[in-house]
Amino acid sequence: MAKKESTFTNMVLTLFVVTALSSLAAAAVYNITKEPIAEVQRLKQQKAIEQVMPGFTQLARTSVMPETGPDSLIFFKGYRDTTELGFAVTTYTYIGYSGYVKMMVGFTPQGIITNVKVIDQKETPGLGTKMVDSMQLIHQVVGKNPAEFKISVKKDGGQVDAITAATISSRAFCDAVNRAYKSIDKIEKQAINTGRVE
Amino acid sequence: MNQWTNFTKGFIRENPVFAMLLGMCPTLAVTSSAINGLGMGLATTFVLTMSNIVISLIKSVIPDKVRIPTFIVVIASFVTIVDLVMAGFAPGLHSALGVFIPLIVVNCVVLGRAEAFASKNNMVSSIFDGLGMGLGFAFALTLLGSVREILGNYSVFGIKFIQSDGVLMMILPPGAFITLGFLIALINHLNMKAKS
Amino acid sequence: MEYIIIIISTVFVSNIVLANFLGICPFLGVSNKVNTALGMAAAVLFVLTISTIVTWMIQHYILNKFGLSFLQTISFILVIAALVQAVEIILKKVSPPLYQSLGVFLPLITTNCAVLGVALLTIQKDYNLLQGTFYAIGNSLGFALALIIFAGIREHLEMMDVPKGMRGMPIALVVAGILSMAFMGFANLVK
Amino acid sequence: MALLTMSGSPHVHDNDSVEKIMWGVVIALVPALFVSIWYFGFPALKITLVAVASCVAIEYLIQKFLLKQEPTIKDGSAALTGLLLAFNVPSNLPVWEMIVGSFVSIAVAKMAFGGLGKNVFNPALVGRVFLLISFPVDMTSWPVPQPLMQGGFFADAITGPTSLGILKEGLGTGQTVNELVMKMPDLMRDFLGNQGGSLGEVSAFALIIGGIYLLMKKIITWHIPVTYMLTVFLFTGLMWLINPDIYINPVFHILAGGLLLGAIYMATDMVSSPMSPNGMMLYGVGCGVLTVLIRLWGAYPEGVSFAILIMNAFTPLINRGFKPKRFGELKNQKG
Amino acid sequence: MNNVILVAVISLSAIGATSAVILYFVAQKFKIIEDPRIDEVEDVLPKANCGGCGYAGCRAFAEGIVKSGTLEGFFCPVGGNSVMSQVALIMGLVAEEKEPMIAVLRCNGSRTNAPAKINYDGPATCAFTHNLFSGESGCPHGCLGLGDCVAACTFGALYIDQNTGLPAVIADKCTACGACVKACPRKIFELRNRGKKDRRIFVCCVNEEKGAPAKKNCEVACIGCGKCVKACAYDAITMKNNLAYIDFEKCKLCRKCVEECPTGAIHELNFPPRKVKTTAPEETTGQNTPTEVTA
Amino acid sequence: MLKTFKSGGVHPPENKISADAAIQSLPVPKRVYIMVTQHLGAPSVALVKKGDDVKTGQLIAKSAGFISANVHSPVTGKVFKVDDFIDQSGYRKPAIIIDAEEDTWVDGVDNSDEIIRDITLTKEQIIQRISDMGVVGLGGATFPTHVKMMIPDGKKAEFLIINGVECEPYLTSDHRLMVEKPEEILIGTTILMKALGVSKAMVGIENNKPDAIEKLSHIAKSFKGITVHPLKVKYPQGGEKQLIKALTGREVPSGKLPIETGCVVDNVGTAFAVYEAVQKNKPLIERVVTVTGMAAAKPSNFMVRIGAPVSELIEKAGGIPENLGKVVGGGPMMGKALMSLEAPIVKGSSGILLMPVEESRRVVIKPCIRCARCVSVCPMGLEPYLLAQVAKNEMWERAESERVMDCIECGSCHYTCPSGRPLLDYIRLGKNKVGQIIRSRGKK
Ligand SMILES: Cc1cc2nc3c(=O)[nH]c(=O)nc-3n(C[C@H](O)[C@H](O)[C@H](O)COP(=O)(O)O)c2cc1C
Ligand SMILES: Cc1cc2nc3c(=O)[nH]c(=O)nc-3n(C[C@H](O)[C@H](O)[C@H](O)COP(=O)(O)O)c2cc1C
Ligand SMILES: Cc1cc2nc3c(=O)[nH]c(=O)nc-3n(C[C@H](O)[C@H](O)[C@H](O)COP(=O)(O)O)c2cc1C
Ligand SMILES: Cc1cc2nc3c(=O)[nH]c(=O)nc-3n(C[C@H](O)[C@H](O)[C@H](O)CO)c2cc1C
Ligand code: SF4
Ligand code: SF4
Ligand code: SF4
Ligand code: SF4
Ligand code: FES
Repeated sequence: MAKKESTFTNMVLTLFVVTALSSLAAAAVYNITKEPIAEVQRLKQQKAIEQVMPGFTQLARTSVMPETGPDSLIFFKGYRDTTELGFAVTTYTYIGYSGYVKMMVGFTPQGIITNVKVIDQKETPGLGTKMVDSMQLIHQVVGKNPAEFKISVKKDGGQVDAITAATISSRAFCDAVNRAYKSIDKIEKQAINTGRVE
Repeated sequence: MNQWTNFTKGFIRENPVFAMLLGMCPTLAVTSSAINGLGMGLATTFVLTMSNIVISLIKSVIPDKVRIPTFIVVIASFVTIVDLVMAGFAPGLHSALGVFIPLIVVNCVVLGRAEAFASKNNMVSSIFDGLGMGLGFAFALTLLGSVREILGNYSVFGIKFIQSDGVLMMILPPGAFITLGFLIALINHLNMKAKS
Repeated sequence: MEYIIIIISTVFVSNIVLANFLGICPFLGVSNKVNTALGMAAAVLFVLTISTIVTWMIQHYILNKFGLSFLQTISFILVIAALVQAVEIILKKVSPPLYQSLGVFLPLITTNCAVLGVALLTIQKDYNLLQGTFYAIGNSLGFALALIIFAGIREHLEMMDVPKGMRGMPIALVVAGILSMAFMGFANLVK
Repeated sequence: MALLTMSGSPHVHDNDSVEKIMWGVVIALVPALFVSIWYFGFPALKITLVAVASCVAIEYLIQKFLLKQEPTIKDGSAALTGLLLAFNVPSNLPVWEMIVGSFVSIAVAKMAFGGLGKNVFNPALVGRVFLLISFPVDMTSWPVPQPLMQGGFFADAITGPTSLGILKEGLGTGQTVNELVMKMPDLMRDFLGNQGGSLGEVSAFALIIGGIYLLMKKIITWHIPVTYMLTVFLFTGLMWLINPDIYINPVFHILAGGLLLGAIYMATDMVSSPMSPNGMMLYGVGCGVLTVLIRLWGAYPEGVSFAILIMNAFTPLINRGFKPKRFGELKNQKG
Repeated sequence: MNNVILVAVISLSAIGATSAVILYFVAQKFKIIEDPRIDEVEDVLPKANCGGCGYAGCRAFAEGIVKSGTLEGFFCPVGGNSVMSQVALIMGLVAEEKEPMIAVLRCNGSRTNAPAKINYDGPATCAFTHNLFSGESGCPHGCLGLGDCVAACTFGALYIDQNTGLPAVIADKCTACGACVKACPRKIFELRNRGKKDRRIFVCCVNEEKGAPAKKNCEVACIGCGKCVKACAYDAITMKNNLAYIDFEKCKLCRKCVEECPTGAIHELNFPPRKVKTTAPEETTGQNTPTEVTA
Repeated sequence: MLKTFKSGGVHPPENKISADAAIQSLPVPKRVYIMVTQHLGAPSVALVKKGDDVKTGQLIAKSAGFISANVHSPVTGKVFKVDDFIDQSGYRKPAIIIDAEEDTWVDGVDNSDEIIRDITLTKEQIIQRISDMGVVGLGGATFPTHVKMMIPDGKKAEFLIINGVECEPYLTSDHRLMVEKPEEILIGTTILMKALGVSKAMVGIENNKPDAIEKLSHIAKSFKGITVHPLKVKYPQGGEKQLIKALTGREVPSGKLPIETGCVVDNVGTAFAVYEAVQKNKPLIERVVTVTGMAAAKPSNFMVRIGAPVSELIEKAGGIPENLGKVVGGGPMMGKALMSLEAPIVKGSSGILLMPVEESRRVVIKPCIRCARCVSVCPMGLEPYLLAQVAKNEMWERAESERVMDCIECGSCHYTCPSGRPLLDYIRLGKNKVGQIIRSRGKK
């Protein structure tokens, strides 16, 4: 291959032009995809809310700092027309097998769990991931009110049967649900932000 | 060299994974299932082909001292584009491939082909080379992903054929290494047999 | 303590090569001899740490400021490539012996996804500069550990007559697999 | 007269052989096997036979049809690997999983490297860790021992946790050691073998008898087992002194789990351990430290297998760095 | 124009330009000059890294040539003349032409010609056996047949013939790298001219013992009788230490000596069969071993 | 606790089956074959030619060089030929072949049995006499003894060590000599002490020769400065480095000579030869050779003239047995298998071992199981498995850095290897190549 001489001007110029072009292209694509990406994000959330709190037509959101844990939880209060359906809460835990697990939990206004959806987790495929794809844990808590049904694994004195060989993930699951439940009280005290999403 | 060989050589003889052992990180990391392997392979094929085109076009005006930075910027641009497009239009795959999408940039296959082929050949050859290498890469990844998925989860492309947990180790990191090791051994063995 | 945990976690628990699958090409490629492995490990330590610092700055002082996160990949890799090349040129002149033992690996490092990977993960994990630096050092040490153990084993295997089909890369991959399996024992040692 | 023979010196040979060494270890393991059958009944015998037979068969098939070598199964190393692998699993492991384990041990960890003497990692342990991670449920459902008299030979096993499992689990939920010790078999039972656990690891007494036999037959040297156990003892002892509420006493750590089996029979596997006395001692210490790290702070209740495998990986480096004391290499003499 | 695009282009090209500027100054300040011809020469070499040239691999050979500036004493036996002329072109020099060579085994002590007198029981290496004793046949110069040469040949040009127990050369594969010559502890292999039409004549023996002891161990040994020396019209044959040697530079391939040799120690290769009368010595001496085959 | 060396060593079955066979003098052979090189060092130069008449004890080949030795005729007769002759390894080497007619000694040799205790010669005269009489070490290495007596400048000898260990299985020549000629040996020792200028000598004998220990200890009481030390039975106690370690606790540094520790080691046979040379003016033309082995009909110890064919000795020890599988010159651990029974006895021959067929083949080689036994038995603290592997892979630099040259070729590693690996064969190969490399480096 013939090597092109490297002079100051051609080096600077080349890189300048190439980077300019490349950023131009990237930025253009970014502009095009910005909307769809945002849409995707929104839809994802929407879908999750829909799953744990089906049938809503209007949402109000607020964020609440839980008693334990570093990040705030986001509460979506759902209405069908004007009836209050309950809450969809994005909650999390850091005690998963690989740390962070993000979930969406739905509650009736009375605090009964309507459904749970795991949004983000890095648990071991085949073990910890069962909390997503086998309904084993979710079935146990749906329809229960954490005030009466102690949400923690049996080994820890609770009422939940852990997934075999994935106690750690199960424990994390319970932790996240509890975090959401415990924060419901707080939201009641807090004036709900009615910035409507939908 | 005719275009057909430029295209086909990437499948077995110069397969980036089996023969040249390039781009091992995505190979091992994303092949816990067949579909992931295929997705990664196709994304890489796109980047590889596009960057091969651009590099073969601009090769003669690039000064030697900034050759690598320039090439890599070109590659990175396409990767960024793939990343953005995937996030927008194929979110499921996007989250499955995770950090490995930006890492297509440094996938040794891509820069390797840019350096070794596109910077020395014309555009048409480079397209075929890129396509061939990319599809060869995708083929290897899909194969590896299938084997691991079959053994590790008793399913292919997500379709479960035995209703129970698989041999878990196969979809964990060690399974990736070991499966690839034996696949390469098998290919070596076949090659040796073919020769004699 | 926080820094010690970062180091332990990167070296043992989620080792960059054996658990995170980054930098596999040089891991497999330059691990024939213990001495070469040492050289490579040193080169990675150097480049990885510096580039993590530089890219961290770019992220925080340029990209975040102007809302340009989508340029992350392009700008990071550009900076890394330029940096590696500059280091190579300087080393060749300033210390030829060091270049001989270390410089030959530098071009390999540009295309080593460990460097870009760690830079990206540092941002993803939202580390501050000091944490990021430790994270980079830890990962380099993890890389070094895996590489040197591996080179030791391969040097040893060199003298054994491994079956023909398995010789070279296949057996190296099997060793890497078993090694990675053994490192799973460190699971959850620290969070 | 036939032709005379020509060869280099020496012209005589010790009558020891690989066979004698391997079968010697098998003999040393027989007491532990009897104890297992006593407590776990027929399943223990079945799993042992399956493991031994499948290891031997797989080695034979690979040598015969893949490597096209003269099969060397008579040397007993495959049988020994099978025996040790069986000793490392619960006695109620499904048979097909046992065969998968044997396959990994022999095909992946041994024959892929070229067979006897060439493997880097301990085959039985590779097989065991593979099983542990692949089939975590089956590999951690330990049958509760029922002496033959009470349980009957074919009794179905009831499963329960091991002492180490109880400990790890309990500490994780904030219980103290004292509370947990109540739930465990006492140390004397550990010593005799009346505890839940892998097939071969339950009786410290039988394992120590075998170990003494191996030492007497000069099949193993003291370096690895002693440094290994001593390190575990001292390290856990130190932690126990610091806080007996969350760290259990060192005697428990020695007797519980697979430490004795590992230290006497598996860390000493000559193929995968260092060759010089100093190297062996470093290796023993390394195994000890890693075992304790994993037991006390890791995710797994037991760390012996992982510790030994990791030290196997260091063996080539240890061999490089630790040479025997050379004759004529004196400290005070320079140059 | 969109704001993001503008900012993006400005920032990234600023980064790009800065990198270029830095790279430029670094390159200027730390410039070193390496003769580009080293790379060029290395490029044309076969890269077998066999060391046949006497250097530690092809790169070292290239460096050596470029440093010395001449081609004297440099020859790549694998690449041969074609490669050397390319190198010469790069260097602006003319390469010296060499006639093509081939490895020749100068021993015919096969199992039948030199039967075993003792059974060797030990590792199959010629180097060790050579130090231990004179060899199974008792011939202290002859081939031990344990194949150090075969192991040394990186081109797969040698194999041990199971009938004779001697190594045999596959003519097509031999590149005359000389590795076998170096590997043999008894210096039995020699690199000789390939000869016209691949025809070669050579003394197939390296035994320097006197006739009687030599003959005692091997029927086809050179007994140093000197008949061939007399027969040769071109002074190509010399006698040293009871051993005849044919200088291939001088030999005219007339085949006179072959007929003279009473033990059949002189071999001819690739000649057309001769008239009936002269085949007699070959038959009687049991010289029935082809030492070369063509793959 | 008996003294011994510290690390390594093995204990092969001793099989000293000829221990009770008194030394018999063999009749002078009909024809002798005298190798011109019977010692370590430069070959000596033949002084006779075909047809010359020679007398017993006459100088027939002269030392040529600093490290070299004289060779004398063991018989009286006519030189048949000066020509190459087959040696024990089957190679042909220069030799003087003499047809024996009778046995007339040259003048000045005291051939009586009388023991002469008074040492009249000075230090220099002793060394000269030892040199003239062609005395070389009879312990195996055949290093010219007079050279050993010349201590290099700057070094000082403190001890003379007499090696009566005879750690090789089967061999009994030193043992018999100690039992039958104890006083001569001790006089020889005293002569050597004088030549070296040392006041202390230690005789080391393994504990499996109680009669020799008792005899020598008893007589040693009347010799000044000589002590006798029983040693634990452990091979290779007789290796000089090991013996020095056992007796003095000192270690000869790697690559250095024993004099570094102030010790000089000589074999008992050498001491006896020195006695004969100095006190009786008798050159080294005969030695004690044990003919033994499981295939030997009559295990015996013979006083033999140098140059007698091995076959003749075997004949005298009951003839060539039916099931003979291997003949070894020396002991089973260090001896060399003989290529031909025609080869003659040389100064270094201590024994002829006849092994039956079933003992003669080696065990089947198996893969190294890395059991480290070879490491633990190596008296030099080497790693034989590694050296062998490295040599097999032709990694000569590594072989050198792993100290292949320190190997004393004792064979303990091969003896003990459960896989029957021919470790020493490969190590020898390594030593050979590395030796060549070191020498060529020296030349540059
Ligand atoms: C590679 C590997 C990955 C694991 N992943 C998980 C996981 O994702 N979730 C989990 O709860 N346990 C996981 N475990 C198992 C834990 O270490 C632990 O054994 C288990 O949680 C204990 O649960 P059990 O008491 O139900 O057996 C994993 C183990 C290994 C070896
Ligand atoms: C080249 C060479 C030089 C020697 N020089 C001396 C010497 O100067 N002084 C000495 O006492 N021994 C010398 N020796 C003798 C050795 O120390 C040793 O006694 C001899 O090689 C026989 O030992 P062995 O039978 O244990 O092999 C020398 C040996 C060799 C090979
Ligand atoms: C392994 C080994 C064993 C030896 N065994 C004996 C022995 O048993 N008796 C002996 O006299 N010399 C033995 N030697 C030779 C001695 O090392 C040493 O060379 C000899 O005693 C020096 O005396 P010399 O020069 O008089 O022969 C042995 C040497 C080696 C290397
Ligand atoms: C003392 C001793 C311990 C052994 N331990 C093991 C072991 O833990 N696992 C195993 O697979 N083989 C073991 N073996 C058998 C043998 O070394 C093993 O099959 C080789 O690793 C195969 O190359 C042992 C052998 C001996 C002599
Ligand atoms: S036969 Fe000899 S000269 Fe010919 S290629 Fe092989 S080693 Fe080289
Ligand atoms: S030619 Fe030389 S190297 Fe080859 S087998 Fe014969 S003796 Fe050995
Ligand atoms: S290596 Fe040498 S010194 Fe060591 S035991 Fe073997 S032969 Fe003896
Ligand atoms: S004694 Fe034999 S099997 Fe044991 S380590 Fe040494 S060479 Fe290997
Ligand atoms: S793809 Fe990761 S280093 Fe090559």
